[in-house]
Amino acid sequence: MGILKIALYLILAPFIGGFLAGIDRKIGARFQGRQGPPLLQPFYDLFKLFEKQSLVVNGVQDFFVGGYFIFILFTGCLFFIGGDLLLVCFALTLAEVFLMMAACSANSPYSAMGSQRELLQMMAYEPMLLLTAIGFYIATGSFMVGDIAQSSVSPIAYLPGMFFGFLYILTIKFRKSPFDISTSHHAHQEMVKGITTELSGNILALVELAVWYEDVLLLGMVGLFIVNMKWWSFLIAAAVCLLAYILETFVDNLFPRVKWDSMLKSTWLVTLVAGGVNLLILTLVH
Amino acid sequence: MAENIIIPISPDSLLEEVLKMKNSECRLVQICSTRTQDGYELSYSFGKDYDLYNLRFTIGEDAQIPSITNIYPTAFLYENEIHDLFGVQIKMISVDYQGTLYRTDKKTPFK
Amino acid sequence: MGEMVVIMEMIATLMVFPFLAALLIALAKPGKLRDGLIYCSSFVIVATVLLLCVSSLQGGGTQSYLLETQMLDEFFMVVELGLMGLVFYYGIRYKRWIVLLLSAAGTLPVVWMEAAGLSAEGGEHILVDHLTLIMCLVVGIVGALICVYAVGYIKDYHKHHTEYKDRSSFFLSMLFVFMGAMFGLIFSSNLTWIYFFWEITTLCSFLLIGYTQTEEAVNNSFRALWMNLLGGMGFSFAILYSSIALHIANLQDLVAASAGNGAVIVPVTLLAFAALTKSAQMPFSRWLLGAMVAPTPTSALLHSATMVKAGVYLLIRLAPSLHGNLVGVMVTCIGGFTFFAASLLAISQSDGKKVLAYSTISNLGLITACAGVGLQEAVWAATLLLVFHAVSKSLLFLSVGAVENSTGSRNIEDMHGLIVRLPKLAFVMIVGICGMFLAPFGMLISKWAALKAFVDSKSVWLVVFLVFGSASTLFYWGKWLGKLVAVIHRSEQLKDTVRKSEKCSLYTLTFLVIALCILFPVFSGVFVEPFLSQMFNTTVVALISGSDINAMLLMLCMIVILPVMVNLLTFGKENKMVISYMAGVNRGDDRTFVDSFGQEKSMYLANWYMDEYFGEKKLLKPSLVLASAIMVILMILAIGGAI
Amino acid sequence: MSKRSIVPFGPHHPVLPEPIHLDLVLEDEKVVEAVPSIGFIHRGLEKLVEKKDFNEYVYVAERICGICSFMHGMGYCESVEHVMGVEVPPRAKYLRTIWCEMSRLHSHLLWLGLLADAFGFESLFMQSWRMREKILDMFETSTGGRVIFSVNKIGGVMKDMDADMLKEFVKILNGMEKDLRELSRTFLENKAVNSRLQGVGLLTKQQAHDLGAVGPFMRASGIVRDTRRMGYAAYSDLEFETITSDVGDCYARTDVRIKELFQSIDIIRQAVEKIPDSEIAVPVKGFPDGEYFMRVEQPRGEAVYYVKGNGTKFLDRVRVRTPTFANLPGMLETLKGAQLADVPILILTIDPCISCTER
Amino acid sequence: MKLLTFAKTELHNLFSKPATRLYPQEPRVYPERTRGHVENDIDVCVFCGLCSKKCPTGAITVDRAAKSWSIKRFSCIQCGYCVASCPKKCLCMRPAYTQPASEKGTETFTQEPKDDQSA
Amino acid sequence: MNISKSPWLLHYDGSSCNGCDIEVLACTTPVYDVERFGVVNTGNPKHADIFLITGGINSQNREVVKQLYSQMPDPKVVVAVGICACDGGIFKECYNILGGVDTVIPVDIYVPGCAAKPESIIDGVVKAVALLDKKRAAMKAGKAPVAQKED
Ligand code: SF4
Ligand code: SF4
Ligand code: SF4
Ligand code: SF4
Ligand code: SF4
Ligand code: SF4
Ligand code: SF4
Ligand code: SF4
Repeated sequence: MGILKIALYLILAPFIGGFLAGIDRKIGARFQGRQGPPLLQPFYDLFKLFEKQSLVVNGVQDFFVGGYFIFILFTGCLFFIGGDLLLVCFALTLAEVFLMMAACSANSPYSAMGSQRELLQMMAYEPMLLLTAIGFYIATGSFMVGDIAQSSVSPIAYLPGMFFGFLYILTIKFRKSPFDISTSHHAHQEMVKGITTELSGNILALVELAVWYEDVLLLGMVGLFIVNMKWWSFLIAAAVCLLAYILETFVDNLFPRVKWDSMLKSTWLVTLVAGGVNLLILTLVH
Repeated sequence: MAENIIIPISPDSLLEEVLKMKNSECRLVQICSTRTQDGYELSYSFGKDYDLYNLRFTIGEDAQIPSITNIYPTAFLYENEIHDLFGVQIKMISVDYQGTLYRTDKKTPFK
Repeated sequence: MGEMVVIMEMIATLMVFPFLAALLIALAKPGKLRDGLIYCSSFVIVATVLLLCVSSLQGGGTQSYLLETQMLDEFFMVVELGLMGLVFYYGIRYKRWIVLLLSAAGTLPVVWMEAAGLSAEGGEHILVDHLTLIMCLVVGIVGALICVYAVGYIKDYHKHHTEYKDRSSFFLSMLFVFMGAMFGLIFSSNLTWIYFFWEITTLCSFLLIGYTQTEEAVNNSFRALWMNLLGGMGFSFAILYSSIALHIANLQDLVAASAGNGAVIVPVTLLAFAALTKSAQMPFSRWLLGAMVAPTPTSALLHSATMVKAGVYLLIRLAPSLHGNLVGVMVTCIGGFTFFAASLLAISQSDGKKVLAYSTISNLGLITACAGVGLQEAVWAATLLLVFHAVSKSLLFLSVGAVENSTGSRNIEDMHGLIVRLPKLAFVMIVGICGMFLAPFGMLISKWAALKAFVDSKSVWLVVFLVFGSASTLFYWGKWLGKLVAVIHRSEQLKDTVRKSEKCSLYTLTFLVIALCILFPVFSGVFVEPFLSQMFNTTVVALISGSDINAMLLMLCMIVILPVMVNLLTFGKENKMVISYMAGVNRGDDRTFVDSFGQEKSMYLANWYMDEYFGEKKLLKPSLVLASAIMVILMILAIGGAI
Repeated sequence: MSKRSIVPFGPHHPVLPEPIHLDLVLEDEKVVEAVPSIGFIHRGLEKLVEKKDFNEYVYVAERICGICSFMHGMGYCESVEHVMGVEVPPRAKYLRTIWCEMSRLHSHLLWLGLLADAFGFESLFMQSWRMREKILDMFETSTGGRVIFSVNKIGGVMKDMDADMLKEFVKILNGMEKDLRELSRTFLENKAVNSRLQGVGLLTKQQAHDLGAVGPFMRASGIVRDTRRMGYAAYSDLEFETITSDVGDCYARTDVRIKELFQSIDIIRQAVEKIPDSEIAVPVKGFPDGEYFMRVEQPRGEAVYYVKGNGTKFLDRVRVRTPTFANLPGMLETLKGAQLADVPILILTIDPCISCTER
Repeated sequence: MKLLTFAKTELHNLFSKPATRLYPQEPRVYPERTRGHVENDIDVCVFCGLCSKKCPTGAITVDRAAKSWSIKRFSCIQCGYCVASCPKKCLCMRPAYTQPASEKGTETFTQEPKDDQSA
Repeated sequence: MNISKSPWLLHYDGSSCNGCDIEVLACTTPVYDVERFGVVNTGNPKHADIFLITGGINSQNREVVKQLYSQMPDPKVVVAVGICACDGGIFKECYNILGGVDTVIPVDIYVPGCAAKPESIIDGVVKAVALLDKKRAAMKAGKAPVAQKED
């Protein structure tokens, strides 16, 4: 069963992730009054990148990016076979640190500055991520994703604040405006391409692919708020995930990019208010 | 219609005249050099409201003139430009690019 | 019975041998002989510790010894007065009157009590249980490795710092005194004995911090002295109260009595206070930072394996009596807050040792908070944290010291590209840093356990402190890591001046960090869980389930085989090397660009420090004030409530 | 060791529409020092007067810059006309005015878009540029070019706009005014946008004066001056206020430019109303002899054209002092202490045009 | 707190037709004044060379002997000065622009010899 | 899969007058929307397939253009947009203009016009895209520059 789930995740996630990215670009374009690229554009991009020559500035970049890729996959697998949610968070951090190190190792101005901002982003969203895991634990009595998904009531009933907070940090994780400060899908950014500035060809393709895996994992967490032991709750969860994704696209087109200090302050504030209060109430009633 | 006045001065009194402009609250509008037969004709333009006062003098090819960046710090770009493109020798520019503002292949193309 | 005697002999060896070694080292001339002496002594200590563990475990865990100690007690009294005399000597010489007062206020009452025969009788003086063994391992192995390292280090140190007087024999002997005191402290069960060793560590740290005798060093050493003496004073009052009012003479009895007797809160509060000062919790954190002026082995010894660990060790011992009362609240509050504030403060530091110092304070805060919660899971986390921290942190201190001796700077900014310049040291340092905050390494496991424990004990504020604090931890370690791995083209490998002895301890510690990560379930099963089941009289279930452990082992394996996998992933396609992007004006060597004057200019990449938000100027004062307020208010409430 | 980074910013950088280079010294993200370098676009076109006669040079002048193309052409023509004492027919003056204001519209919309882009608001950028296309269509219809127009000549203009065309344009502009209101709300009222603009890049009135700033950059700091008031083209016949603000930050600069957009639409309406019937050009005889300093208000501020003729068909000297050149010192001033994330915005708030600055 | 000022425009855009001109699927019709390329009604041309002299970029070469008029399309800046200066008014500006290419070619118009025509 | 379905752009403004420069930017905006062809304006040479240059080459940006070109991964094409980029345009007689882009790097497609019209730029990009596939095929066949170390 576990093997099957892992296989399903490994095979399906890139398709779902790429497809979602396509939706994002199409709808994003329409929000801007443009025709936009074909729906399958992200896949074209990915294949293109795999076909291209890879330029590197040193011999260790691909090693770190490889680490990032593999640990994202690992994290995703861990989540979808129902592993421990806290470990999922920690493994995710490990993966991100690999990416950050890839950027630092390049010793190039924009990539290095991007990595500092990336770290800052991690610092901003990490508390909410952990609080979410804790919220699930208190609401359902288990850290195991498998158990949480089998709870009698959807965890969101207990965790509305956490859900909001999670959506908030999702904007950072999806690298959407207003929080796309370390690297951006949009062309013009003072960081050039930030952490991915020095990556190219199939190394960059790996990053893109990993991002899709990660997106699916994160949406999985969104879904975890919704699911319960009833089979149909999974359908609702899928719908909510899609909505959440489109909401992020909408937000992406609705805000300017903010500065790092606003990001840190607002995210920690939301974490404290939405996550903290939710936690407090939860511990009081449970 | 606003006035557009050319005030001939001698090169030696440049700083003095510029100081007068500064004291009468003029802003620096531009500095322009024109190549003449045996030297340069320089115009320092100052503006007050819509009036334009142009201090005008000519110097020989090898003459040196003082920088006015002590009085008008923003003159540094104009002075470097004139130095780079015309080869006018200006002493003591606050930010002196030493001929690297435009980095043209052909040195002082207007000379 | 015979076995008991053997164990007792080993304990005696550990308590006495370091002092003897110290004496010999102090008398020896710098040279091969002295070095050999140190290596041998370290070896003896490690061997004894290991033997002790094995035989003690075979003997079934807890044993206690020495019921009659009249002679020894008197000897201790004399030494204690001697220590006070030493403090007086330095206090008068440097005109620091406050230390005279504090020292007298701490020592005299205890001496008076002993002399007047008011001290409570009974109870064993020496106790060995699993926690003692754990501490033994930490102090013995890590301490000995630090001593071995110090031999080489101090030579280079004096080569670089000719301005300081070479008192290396004194320095090295002090390290052994310190170890001896620590052994004494952890084996003792009698409060007066603990206090005695407690004061020795205070004085030793004072002498070590002041080693260079610069003005800064002297100032900092006195700061450390008065703060610790203040704690010592608290300790001595605790002894006084428990002996005279409660007739309890040893620690175990005190903890055991806390369940039934409200008044026990008073000595517990005072002891907790003493522990907080010793483990440099806010508002007493500043002594630890000041201690960074000392040569690196001092910092390593004081901050990873010994001195500060004495404080948290005491708290762990006290843990059951902290659960669910105001003292516990005080300890958790201070600990949690320190964890958070110190990790924020660490962000703004660029001096490698200062970052380590703040991170030490911060991690001790976490251990403190865990101990304060007083629940079994929390104590489990605290104990493991203590071990992991000791190993990883000493590794980091030693590697920073080695880097400093090789490059002349311990500033993190100067470690840019260390992976090219000093690959071996950089690797060691990377392992150490990963050990501090990344899965699947040690510290993270214990943080994880701490988190679970906090949630289970419904300590919402602790959870909040922990999640925010660990996020900041991520930032400052992450950026350090980034500095190390930068690959600068055409930079040359520096001459590796690290000596064999230093390398020996560095590699051993590196090995230990990784081994602990793999073996921690075993370690937990053999040492921690028996200790907990005894302390809480329950059977202990592992906090981290088997599947999680497997997942983590898998992660470790993946990191190891990563290079192979990466090769597969890039399909063996050859990459092309190009210069890095510098807005189109890279001069071609990745380190310079064409500047505004058409000249070559060196690019420089600094990490972020965000002084405006996290600088000491901004954060330190408010944090100290807040921590003081929490401490004073809660102490008054706790003691007032009990009396 | 220092906690300061030293990095190059530009000449190639995605946020820079044009190449300019800064040596940045940063503390975290804070700019401690910024030393500019120009010359990546320097062509040396002032010296082309030695090779192109004064009529032909109109085409060069237009290509000093592709944004203010019209105004460069006009500024050059008017200065030569002054030297030669040519009186331009009134209809040509009005036509010039209308094209001038259309230039301002397209330039300010372009700027708004780039500004939005600089603070990472892509859809706002798209929206601004989408509106700008309407102006470009108007240009294409009336001059045959979208950005380079070739309608100026010494003595007048080359193409006329008939009444129908003008009416049509006014209709388009009226419609645009509505969209513009909606657009300006996001620039001026949105809190998140405000947080990127307000208090950023402060320049006091005194500083603006001392640093010789011009245009909206200067007016946003409270100095009341608009070169159009000097009454070249048909401006002396038309009514308009000088728009200023006292705050002197990026927000004020945005505010001033947005108000100028509405003002431009209004000026065009007035001009269409009043445009007289006449020739659109007069024949020009002889060669320029003499000199003149001509000033015009470009979207970015006052530009100065200096023309000196010697009685032959080749001029002695043409010099252009562009608004960006005058605003560079002000920009460097605002950069000090700014955040790296603000650097693009600060570079943009002077609405830099490097092409004409370096010529 | 006004944070959503752009939402209206955004949603309006989503639900209305995009502003995009579907070029090249749908060819563009240019206004008549559009300056695309210069064309020579070669039969009228007298090869006086005036256009070539006036052209600011030297895009035009006139060979009176060979009766050919050629233009380097990748040098022409569509300024229209040649059109304005041609005494025979045989030059005109057409909206269609020169297609991008991988070579910078020259286009030559040659007048058929008049006597051939009569023959 | 065709490499041409995802052409990512790098735009650098040489010594242009801005005219062509803003027209290139205009191509990405709603009315022209080159993203229809999968075009992304990356702003980073290392991600780019097509190098769009406007304006001519002068003595200062010569090295910049060369460097950016060298930092693009193969296969890559260069598109010179505008007469200035094609041959120096009206400025070719200026003392500081060396000529068109082809004076420093090989140009694959020339897009004429002063300024080049967006439609023309789109045509140019479409032509360039076709070249990408060809170059990729050549690369696969081994004719292309094999991995080489530049140091
Ligand atoms: S300011 Fe800009 S838009 Fe105006 S002419 Fe100069 S380059 Fe063009
Ligand atoms: S500032 Fe200069 S280049 Fe820019 S638009 Fe104005 S005249 Fe043109
Ligand atoms: S000016 Fe007219 S007639 Fe003369 S060569 Fe040119 S096209 Fe022919
Ligand atoms: S038409 Fe005029 S210019 Fe041309 S050849 Fe005849 S006379 Fe000469
Ligand atoms: S349109 Fe201008 S550039 Fe083109 S051929 Fe005619 S004169 Fe020359
Ligand atoms: S090529 Fe151009 S510049 Fe040269 S003579 Fe002909 S028209 Fe004049
Ligand atoms: S090929 Fe087409 S665009 Fe070119 S000159 Fe002929 S008709 Fe005009
Ligand atoms: S081709 Fe024309 S519009 Fe384009 S940059 Fe050159 S002069 Fe400007």
